[in-house]
Amino acid sequence: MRYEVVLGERTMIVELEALGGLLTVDGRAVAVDIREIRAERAWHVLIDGSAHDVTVLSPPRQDPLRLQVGGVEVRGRVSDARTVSARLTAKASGAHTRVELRAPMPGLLKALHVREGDVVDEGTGMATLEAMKMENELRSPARARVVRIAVRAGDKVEGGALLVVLGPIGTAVEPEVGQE
Amino acid sequence: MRYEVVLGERTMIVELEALGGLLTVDGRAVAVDIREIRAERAWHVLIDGSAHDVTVLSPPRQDPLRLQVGGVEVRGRVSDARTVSARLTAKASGAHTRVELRAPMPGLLKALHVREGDVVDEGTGMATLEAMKMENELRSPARARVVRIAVRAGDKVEGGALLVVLGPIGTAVEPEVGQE
Amino acid sequence: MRLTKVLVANRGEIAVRVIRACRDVGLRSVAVYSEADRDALHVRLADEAYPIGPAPATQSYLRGDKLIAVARGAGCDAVHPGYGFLSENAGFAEAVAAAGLVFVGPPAAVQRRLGDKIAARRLARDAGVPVVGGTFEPVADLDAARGAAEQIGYPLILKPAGGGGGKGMRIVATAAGLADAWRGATGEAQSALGAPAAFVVEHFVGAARHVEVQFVADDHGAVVPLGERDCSIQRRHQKLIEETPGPSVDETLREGLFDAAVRVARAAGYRNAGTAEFLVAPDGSFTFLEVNTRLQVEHPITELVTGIDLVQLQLRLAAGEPLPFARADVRAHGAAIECRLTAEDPFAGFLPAAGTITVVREASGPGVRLDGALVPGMVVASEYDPLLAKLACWGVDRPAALARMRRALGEMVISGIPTTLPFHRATLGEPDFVAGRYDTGYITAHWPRETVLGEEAAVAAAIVAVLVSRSAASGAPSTTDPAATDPAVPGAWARAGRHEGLR
Amino acid sequence: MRLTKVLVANRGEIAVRVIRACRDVGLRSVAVYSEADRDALHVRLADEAYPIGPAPATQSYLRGDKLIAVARGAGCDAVHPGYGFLSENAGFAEAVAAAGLVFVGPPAAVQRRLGDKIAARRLARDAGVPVVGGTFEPVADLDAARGAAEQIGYPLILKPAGGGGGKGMRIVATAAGLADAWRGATGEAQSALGAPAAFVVEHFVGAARHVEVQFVADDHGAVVPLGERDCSIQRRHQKLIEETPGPSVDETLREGLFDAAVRVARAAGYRNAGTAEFLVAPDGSFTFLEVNTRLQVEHPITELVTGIDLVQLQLRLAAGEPLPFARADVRAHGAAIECRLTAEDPFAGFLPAAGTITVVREASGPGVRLDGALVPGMVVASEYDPLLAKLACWGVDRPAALARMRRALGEMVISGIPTTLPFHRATLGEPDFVAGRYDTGYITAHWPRETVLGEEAAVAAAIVAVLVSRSAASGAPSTTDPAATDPAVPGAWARAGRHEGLR
Repeated sequence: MRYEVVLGERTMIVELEALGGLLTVDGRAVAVDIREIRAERAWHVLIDGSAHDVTVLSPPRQDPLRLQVGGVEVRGRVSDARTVSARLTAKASGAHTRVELRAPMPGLLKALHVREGDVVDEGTGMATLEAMKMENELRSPARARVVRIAVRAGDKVEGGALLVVLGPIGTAVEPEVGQE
Repeated sequence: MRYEVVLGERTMIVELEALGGLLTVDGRAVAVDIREIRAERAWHVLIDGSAHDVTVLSPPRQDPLRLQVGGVEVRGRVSDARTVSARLTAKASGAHTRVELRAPMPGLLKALHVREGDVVDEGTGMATLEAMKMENELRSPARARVVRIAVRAGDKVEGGALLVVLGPIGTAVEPEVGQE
Repeated sequence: MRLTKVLVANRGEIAVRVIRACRDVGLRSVAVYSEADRDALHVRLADEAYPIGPAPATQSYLRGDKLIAVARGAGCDAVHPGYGFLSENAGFAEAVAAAGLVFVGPPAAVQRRLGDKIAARRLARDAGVPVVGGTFEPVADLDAARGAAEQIGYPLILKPAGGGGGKGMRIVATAAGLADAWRGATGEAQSALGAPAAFVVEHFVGAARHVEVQFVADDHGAVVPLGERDCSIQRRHQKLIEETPGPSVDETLREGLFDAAVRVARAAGYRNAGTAEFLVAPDGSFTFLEVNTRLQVEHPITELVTGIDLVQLQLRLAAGEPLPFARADVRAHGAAIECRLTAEDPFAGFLPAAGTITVVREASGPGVRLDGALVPGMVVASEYDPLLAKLACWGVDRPAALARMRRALGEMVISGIPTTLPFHRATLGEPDFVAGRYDTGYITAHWPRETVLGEEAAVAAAIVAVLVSRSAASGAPSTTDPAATDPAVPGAWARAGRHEGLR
Repeated sequence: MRLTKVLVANRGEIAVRVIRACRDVGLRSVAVYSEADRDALHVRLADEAYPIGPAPATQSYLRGDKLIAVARGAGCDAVHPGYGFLSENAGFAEAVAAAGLVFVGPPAAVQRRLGDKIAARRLARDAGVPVVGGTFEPVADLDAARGAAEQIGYPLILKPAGGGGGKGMRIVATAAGLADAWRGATGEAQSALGAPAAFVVEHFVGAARHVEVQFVADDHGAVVPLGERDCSIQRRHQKLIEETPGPSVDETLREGLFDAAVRVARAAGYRNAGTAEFLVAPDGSFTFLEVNTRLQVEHPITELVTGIDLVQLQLRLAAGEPLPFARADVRAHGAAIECRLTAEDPFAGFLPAAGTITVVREASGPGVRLDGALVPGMVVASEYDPLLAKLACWGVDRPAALARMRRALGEMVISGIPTTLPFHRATLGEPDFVAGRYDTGYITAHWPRETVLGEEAAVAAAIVAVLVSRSAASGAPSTTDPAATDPAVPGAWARAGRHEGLR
């Protein structure tokens, strides 16, 4: 699983491999020993012996996270594949406008579950993208019409590649070669 | 509900009335304002303005309780009608021997649910004793035979009065006028 | 007279502080609480506690009648007002005395002499203490202000004679701004005080340090200065950091300030503990500002360097005891600094933050003193002052005290609501502050500062952020394998991400 | 030389104490941890942390080789041993030095000179310091013991020359008991030390006070005594309460003790911090016992009265710096007392108690210092010393320090396991202790004491006991109505049992 972490001014990519247990930060493998201290909502992180006491200051479910690390306070936001895609489509809520669903990361498009012209409900799974050895279901953010499908099952896609375009229920299907 | 509280060397009787909300300690009505401080497993008790911070030091379910009150540590044990009766019958576990169930407090025997000669399972309700305006179900501590019933429904009984005698399954019913 | 039981007419950390002093000298303490404060620490630590009304202070902690009724009902013989609320209300001091109770603080007459800025300025001037150039008569209209301004010169500051907390104050840079400033100041003062206010017009001293002198006075005529405190780290007249000795105060200046404080106190017929505030210009000259006729929030740093417990002393003085020391007996050892931990968000213009405190980890160890009322689970109510706790550190010298404060700030955790902790941590590492180069303009010039996170600390924070957001998303508590510690010699112990929680 | 990074070769509260001192002087700190201590506070507060093996100390904290490997691997230049574990192990000090690291404590040669009781007695005698009447040669068999006893007189005490912790010691009242005692002592010593032990035979001093002198010595020949501590409140040679100044120590005795400590330290060529222990008889005469060649658990009380940070000073002295003060510069202000909070059950013969600490409420406020490693949820392992925290209080005089300690003990909460808190609370209120009338027999004579609960406190406790047992029986969390506070004026606020939780 791949996460985008915004810490203060800085953005970092944290990848957790599902089975092998490999952890990388910005592409660098990190040897880490982590303990949760539940009574304090704190985590103690040892990185090659270097010790970091990280306390979560913000109440559960508050965004952004406020973290205290070695006496420094920093605000953080985490997006995973799903939330990145959700964020991209957030504006589509109610699908009054045209919304482009893009690949949140490079990967293999394992399956397409919809066809152009279909009307999908909020939460309908539209495509399965395999990335970082995880299958990520891309779901519709709202009731809408699939006005364009830009990929085929089996395609390898780059991060950011256009996958599906949604529009209001009454919209016509878009031509194959459009403004994209 | 009536409780016997042993605090250090001292025994106190605390009664909580079910509906009226009256609290008495050793027969004296106490005007009390209590707040639980959950994060510390502490209770703050105001009695006519006099303030007492009571912290439960012992882990949950440990007997005796260890309480810290105003900087003094004291050990406490609480018995209610049921646990007093359970304690009296604890030796009966498995009912290999004759066990006498006695009234844990004075009250009205509202109902009898068993007859002499019945075989009861562990937990079978045998009688309902009303005391301190609470109905207390007296249950069998083990699978056993009811070998004697010493009271009738509607009787007023004194604390300690014999109610029911249990014996091993194979025991005969005891004669009405026995060694009791 | 001998005291036996004290009503603590306050809440929060200062109520806790007073209760502790009562316990230390063998007095019983009686707390009061509003509906918002039934679970508060001051209620839990007192010997007795009584409710005084709904959460708004006007219906509880500011209700002198209720406080006095509780004091009498509970058999108290003294009332300690703490600071804030009714501590500088001469009417309350008078009512307490009229009820046959001892007021722990200066009597009403002294409070009146020093509570009005014009009266205090005159008193100081007549006592031979330098006062900022300005008016000694109430200024009631724009024409009078204009006349005064011509004599004083710009920049100047307009202050309501009877106000406090910065309300109705205006700094005026040039004559062109006077009329507008006058309208703004008088309007604000009227709405704050409920009546047209008389004003003081004073020369405005920029780039100055705020230095104050703690003094104590007994009923027998003795007045002793206990030390100065530099309180220049302020925003909108609210102090955030204080230290003693003042980094810019040399022996000559100190003696000058001490003498001035004693002269003002004597002229006012002062009793009990008080603080004379001064502005110190870059050239070392100083002018009198005002006297706070109560305990100050920053009193612990004076206690740390002198070994004198000011609240115990207040109680003894209120009982009529003479001062147990003379000026020459008081010696300051080392240096001390205090950081005010308040429920304010330093990243959002110090906006007060209400909410529930979820976790508290208190700093402790050598040289660290925490005066607080922090309890995990406590609700910080928006009705009251946001001060949560005062963290004070002592060291043999200023660098030692600052080092301990940095350590203590690093250990301290308050979760659930924003606090000023990040501001303090940043400031204690900021070169100008560390060098002692600061004045009342410090915060404006130096805050906000960028947060600097080391590379590995950033990696650790990023990983934790991911774990937290995963557990929040799944709704399940986060898990790491508690058995996953590899006991081995250095070099081999760290295996990458073999933790259950990372899968 | 200049130090930069220190290996803290210990755990728990003393490791935390050393880490704090490192932070205060700008040194990086490196913690080590056994498998039982991955979550411990000393690991969380250090800059770096490395595992050193399984929980048993013999496989972790006593493994000098691993500790030195970590120190070298992490780039440390010094090792602080704390107390206990390897702190008085001359072989470890030697190995540390051989590895090119600075040992923060006296060098191996000094430890050897003072570690053997016979060598130390000779050294003290030759330095002109009074020593308890007894042998100066190893006593190897019963005949020799009998001969020594005739010269010394009864009662006497047999002590293994190389032992510690009370193992193999026997008090002998009359000649009739000598043979039995000799067999018991030698047997016990053999099994504890693994080899036949040489013995010291000493006159036994009953009804004495245990008074010790803290001293510091630099590499340049200066030795300075910093003050005495009375540590007579002991059980089985384990101290529980210490205070300074000693309540029975007058200026003459103090100077005598100081001079004796300095003479012994000089004779041993002492470096760094050490403590000379003495027995003081009721007539004020004293005899030398031994020197502890390390920091003492009770060092905070000396820090509180002198303002000197002993661990910071240890680090500076280890780096070769000269003492920054002379004997005449050191002045004690006020009085200080320490209570050791240990995981032992005072109601069960001080039996060590392992378990999980569920709740911690730390005492704080004026005059209170807590040195601990307490974290809610922490597991107290049976493998290690039961010391959890040291609570130390300062006051202008002994009564003031005791009053603050009573207050602090009252505020302190440690839930989940038995601790010595009830013992301390009882002792701080016991008339003989309060009067300063105590010797090493105090605990035997005064403990256990009956717990006295006021009438209303008992009522409050009984009600809470019922509520707790109800909620335990129902399995549901206990509830009281959080809205059930009645805001009213005194006299009317208390309505009987209208709380949801009481139904």
